[in-house]
Amino acid sequence: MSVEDLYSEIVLEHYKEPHNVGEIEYPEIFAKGFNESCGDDIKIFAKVKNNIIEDIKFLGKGCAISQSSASMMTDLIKGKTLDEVKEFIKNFNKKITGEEEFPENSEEWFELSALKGVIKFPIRVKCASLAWHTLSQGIKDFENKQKK
Amino acid sequence: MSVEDLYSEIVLEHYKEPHNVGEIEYPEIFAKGFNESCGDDIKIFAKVKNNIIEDIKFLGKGCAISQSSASMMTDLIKGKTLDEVKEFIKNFNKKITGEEEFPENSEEWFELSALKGVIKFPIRVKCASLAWHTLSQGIKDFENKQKK
Amino acid sequence: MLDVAKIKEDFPIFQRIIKGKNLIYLDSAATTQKPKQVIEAISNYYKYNNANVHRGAYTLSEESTAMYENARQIAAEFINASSSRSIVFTRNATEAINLVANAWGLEYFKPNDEILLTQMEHHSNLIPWQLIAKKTGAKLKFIYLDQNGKLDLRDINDKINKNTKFVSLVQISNSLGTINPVKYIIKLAHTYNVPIMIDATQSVPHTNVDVQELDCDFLVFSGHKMLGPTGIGVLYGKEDFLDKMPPYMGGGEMINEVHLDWADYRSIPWKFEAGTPNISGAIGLAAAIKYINSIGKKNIEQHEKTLTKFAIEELTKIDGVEIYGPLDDRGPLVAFNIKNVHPHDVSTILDEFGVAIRAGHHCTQPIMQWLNVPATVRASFYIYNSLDDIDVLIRGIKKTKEIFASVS
Amino acid sequence: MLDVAKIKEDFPIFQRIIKGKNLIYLDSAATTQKPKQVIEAISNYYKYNNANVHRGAYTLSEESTAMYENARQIAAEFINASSSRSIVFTRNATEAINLVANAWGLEYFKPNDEILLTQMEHHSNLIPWQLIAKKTGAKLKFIYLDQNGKLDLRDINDKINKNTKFVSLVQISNSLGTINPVKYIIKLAHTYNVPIMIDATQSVPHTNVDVQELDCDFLVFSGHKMLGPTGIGVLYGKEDFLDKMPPYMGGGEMINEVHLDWADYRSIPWKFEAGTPNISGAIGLAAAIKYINSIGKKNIEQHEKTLTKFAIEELTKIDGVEIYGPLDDRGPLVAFNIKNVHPHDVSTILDEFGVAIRAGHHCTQPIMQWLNVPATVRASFYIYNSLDDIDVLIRGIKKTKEIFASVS
Ligand SMILES: Cc1ncc(COP(=O)(O)O)c(C=O)c1O
Ligand SMILES: Cc1ncc(COP(=O)(O)O)c(C=O)c1O
Repeated sequence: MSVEDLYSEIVLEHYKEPHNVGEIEYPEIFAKGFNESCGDDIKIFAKVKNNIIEDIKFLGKGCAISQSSASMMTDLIKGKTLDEVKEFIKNFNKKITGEEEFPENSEEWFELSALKGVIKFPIRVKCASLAWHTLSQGIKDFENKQKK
Repeated sequence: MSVEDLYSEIVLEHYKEPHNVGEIEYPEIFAKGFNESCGDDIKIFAKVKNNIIEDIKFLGKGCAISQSSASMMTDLIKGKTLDEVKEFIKNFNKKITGEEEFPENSEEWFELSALKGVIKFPIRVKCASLAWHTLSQGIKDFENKQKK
Repeated sequence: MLDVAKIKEDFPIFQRIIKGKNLIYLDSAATTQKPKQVIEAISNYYKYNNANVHRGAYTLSEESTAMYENARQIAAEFINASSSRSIVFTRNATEAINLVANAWGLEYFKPNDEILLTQMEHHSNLIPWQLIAKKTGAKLKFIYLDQNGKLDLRDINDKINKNTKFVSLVQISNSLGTINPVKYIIKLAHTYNVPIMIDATQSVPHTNVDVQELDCDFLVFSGHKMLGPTGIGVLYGKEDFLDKMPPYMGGGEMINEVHLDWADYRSIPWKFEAGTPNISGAIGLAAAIKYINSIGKKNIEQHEKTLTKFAIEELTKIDGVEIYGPLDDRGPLVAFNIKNVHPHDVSTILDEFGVAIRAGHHCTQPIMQWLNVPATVRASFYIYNSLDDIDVLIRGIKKTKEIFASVS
Repeated sequence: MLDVAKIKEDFPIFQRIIKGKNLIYLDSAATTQKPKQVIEAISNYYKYNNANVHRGAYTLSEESTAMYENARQIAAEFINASSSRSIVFTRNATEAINLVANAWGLEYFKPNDEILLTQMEHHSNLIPWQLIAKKTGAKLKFIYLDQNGKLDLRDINDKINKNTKFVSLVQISNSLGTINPVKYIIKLAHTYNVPIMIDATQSVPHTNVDVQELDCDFLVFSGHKMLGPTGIGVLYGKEDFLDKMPPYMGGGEMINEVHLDWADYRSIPWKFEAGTPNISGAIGLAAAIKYINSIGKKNIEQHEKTLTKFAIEELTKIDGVEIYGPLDDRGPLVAFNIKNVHPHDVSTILDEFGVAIRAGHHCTQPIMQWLNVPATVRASFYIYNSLDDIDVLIRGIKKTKEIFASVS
């Protein structure tokens, strides 16, 4: 695994033109994330209806890994239920930390597998997970509010 | 030079029954000394007339070295002029730090030579010099006051 | 007892010859000696992994950060803290106490609030409170000692009340050896809703300390008194207590976002670690903890009990030796005086026997005032001491008495 | 130029292989590597002389006290302080600044007094003043930068006035490399009778600093950035300034006489050193100073000038590389960015070349805001760097551009 694999074509494409960048007014879900170890930050906005994420956008500045990861994540979870998203985040965390293998031949994971290279660069795992952790926090806050 | 030489008979005699212990009311010279490295302290009182130390006393608590040194010092300087005392202090400092030899066959230095052992115990030099440094400071203060 | 000969092999300093004699080190309460495992952990860090921690994206920096944060985890486990977020690295126990006195005290003390200490505190758990009392108008109260050198438990009940806003006390006195009933006092403080800090500087190296079982709000200790290097200490604080405190020092490493006119601080514990930390110090401390764990706290305690008991027995046999502090149930140290001999002179004579022993007030002048002595001699023990060491100590004391025979 | 190959032999870490490559260390502004002379000074202290300092009357304690105080003397001579009484050992430069901000500031600042800093201060010379300003009601003022990253000298004259009660500024910026005209500013401050502190953390390791010639009132630096260990820093203060300050922390070692309700403090510098100091840290720092002296400050400065000039020349040749800070007359570091590539990614790719380089805000976020970038890559040099190191850096940068070619 070399540094070229870390910066695969897919990663760089998402970094160059990240998808779903922007703000959503009156979002049901809003969360801010911050990577203490490098200073990257991110804001995530999502519209939720009937427990389904109807739309999601993010604003952030940071490295190729964190930006492409956020771009791919927002692509993939649109239209999923909150429970599905929580499960998905859990799965992603297992893959990115090397605890589980990235699935082969899965359409859903095809693009995300481009982040596989990160496993060999442990200090960059935090970059890849930033958006995911932040979304996870946002969902938690949303669900807590619902309960009240 | 062994530790027995450090605690010679003369030193121990002075430690057991130090001379010139006490206070003098309305002393011309008064100074407090403190050994930061072991906590010993001393107060010196002296009567001065026509530039001669007519009487001197001290109060202090401390180790055998510091107490016997104070006892001998007060014995020896009584009756000396301030200039003589200053010279004497300077000489003592040179001997006790090993810079100069203790004079042999000198009546004045006979008892003081009992402190010779200290040279081999550098950390104890401060104990032996405490009274001398304190007196030196007291004389300085006295002379400064005279000038005004 | 521990296999002292084998343990000594780990400590290079015991190859030192002092005044022609083997070194006998009886000043572990001041600072302990260091095993080669600790010395090498420090050297190896500088030889192979040295880089500044946090915020570096290169290999060395990643390694040093992992080692530094791993040391925090090891320190947390050592006192059974529930999370490493509770562990702040400081220079020493003294700084840890100053940190709490300032960050907590300046924020929460008001005039006439009472800070409750004891008469047996080390200067490090007294002066910071004197300073903060002066700054805030709070008042110091003290739990006094009974004639055995133990805390007067009735006095505690008199002194703690609704004005009490903080309690801080030592677990094992470095001067008397007294073991305080901290668990009881912690419970009492909490019935009054008062935060309480334990100065565990003399207990953590020698006996099992479990912050969750104690339920103390803060606890401090020093690396150099437990086989670790100088320059590293630990402040343990319950997370919600640390969260409630503003930063103590400002600087690099402890911030998230900085503007010329405001800053946003990092989360605990980093909020309290301004500037480049003592990285090698933390790594050395972790190595020391591993070494202590490999010997086992139970074994250490048992070993030291035997030494202390023997020392007291032997000292008691010598005419003119006065022992201070409780005779039973005490920490691994014995303070004493020889009649008519100044402690400083005792120490000089013992040095001739290769015995390194402390003479002085041991940074507890109020105890000296209470004992009405200018100073004491203190023998303190650790894992590398044997009964033979105490034999030599006793011989030295007898010799001292001989030299000073004409004086008594 | 220095004989780098020979110097490298003294630094065990250069035997490290990183990702199959020889280590090229370009992060000395964060912390320097350590020569074996320093590592051994620390080990040897623990192996042969370890004991707590001050107040011990036995051989080891006498030795360690002498070594510790001798380190103070060596540090004093290194910056040409007139007396070692002017040298306070702290954990790092950050603590030294906090000490002055607190001990001086709490004593002397009143509401609306002005503290004058610059826009290019390290967080360590900014946050402590933000904190003290909040506590005292004093206000912070900043000297701004001109478009070249130098201090705007007209702005100084506007900002210093009769309300100014303290000036503190960096001598060499760790982020831009700017060398500030501190001597001029010190003189100016003194015409207004204002005390002034110099953050010499990035200058003392590289260039001759003479506190008597500068006539600054305070000056700080860190051991770990000049071949020394972590956990030790230096505060220099003119004796009468230190005398006028109350203690910062309280505890053992810094007192003369202690009662439960009052205490009498030791004289400077010990008044400011509470608790057991970082003894091995001071001894390691002394060894580092000796090593630097053996190479010679003049030679170091010359060597680094050549490296810096070469690095700037080579970086300038690469399309899309932007260099920050003044191009001439700068400290031994170069901060830059590659267009469209985040510094963090640059650092990861360079690590594959064995190059340890920092990406981030370098604890100077206000400078990042001024440059309008989130972060920069910074190459910083010291005596063990050669022109070859810069060649590898340049190759790594070119490779980075290749990998990110599709992005630009
Ligand atoms: C200019 C400057 N000042 C202060 C500091 C703080 O040094 P330390 O982290 O050793 O306290 C640094 C180091 O990062 C620096 O470069
Ligand atoms: C009970 C107690 N508390 C605090 C301290 C202070 O420790 P340090 O000097 O390492 O800060 C000591 C050590 O002398 C001690 O024995």
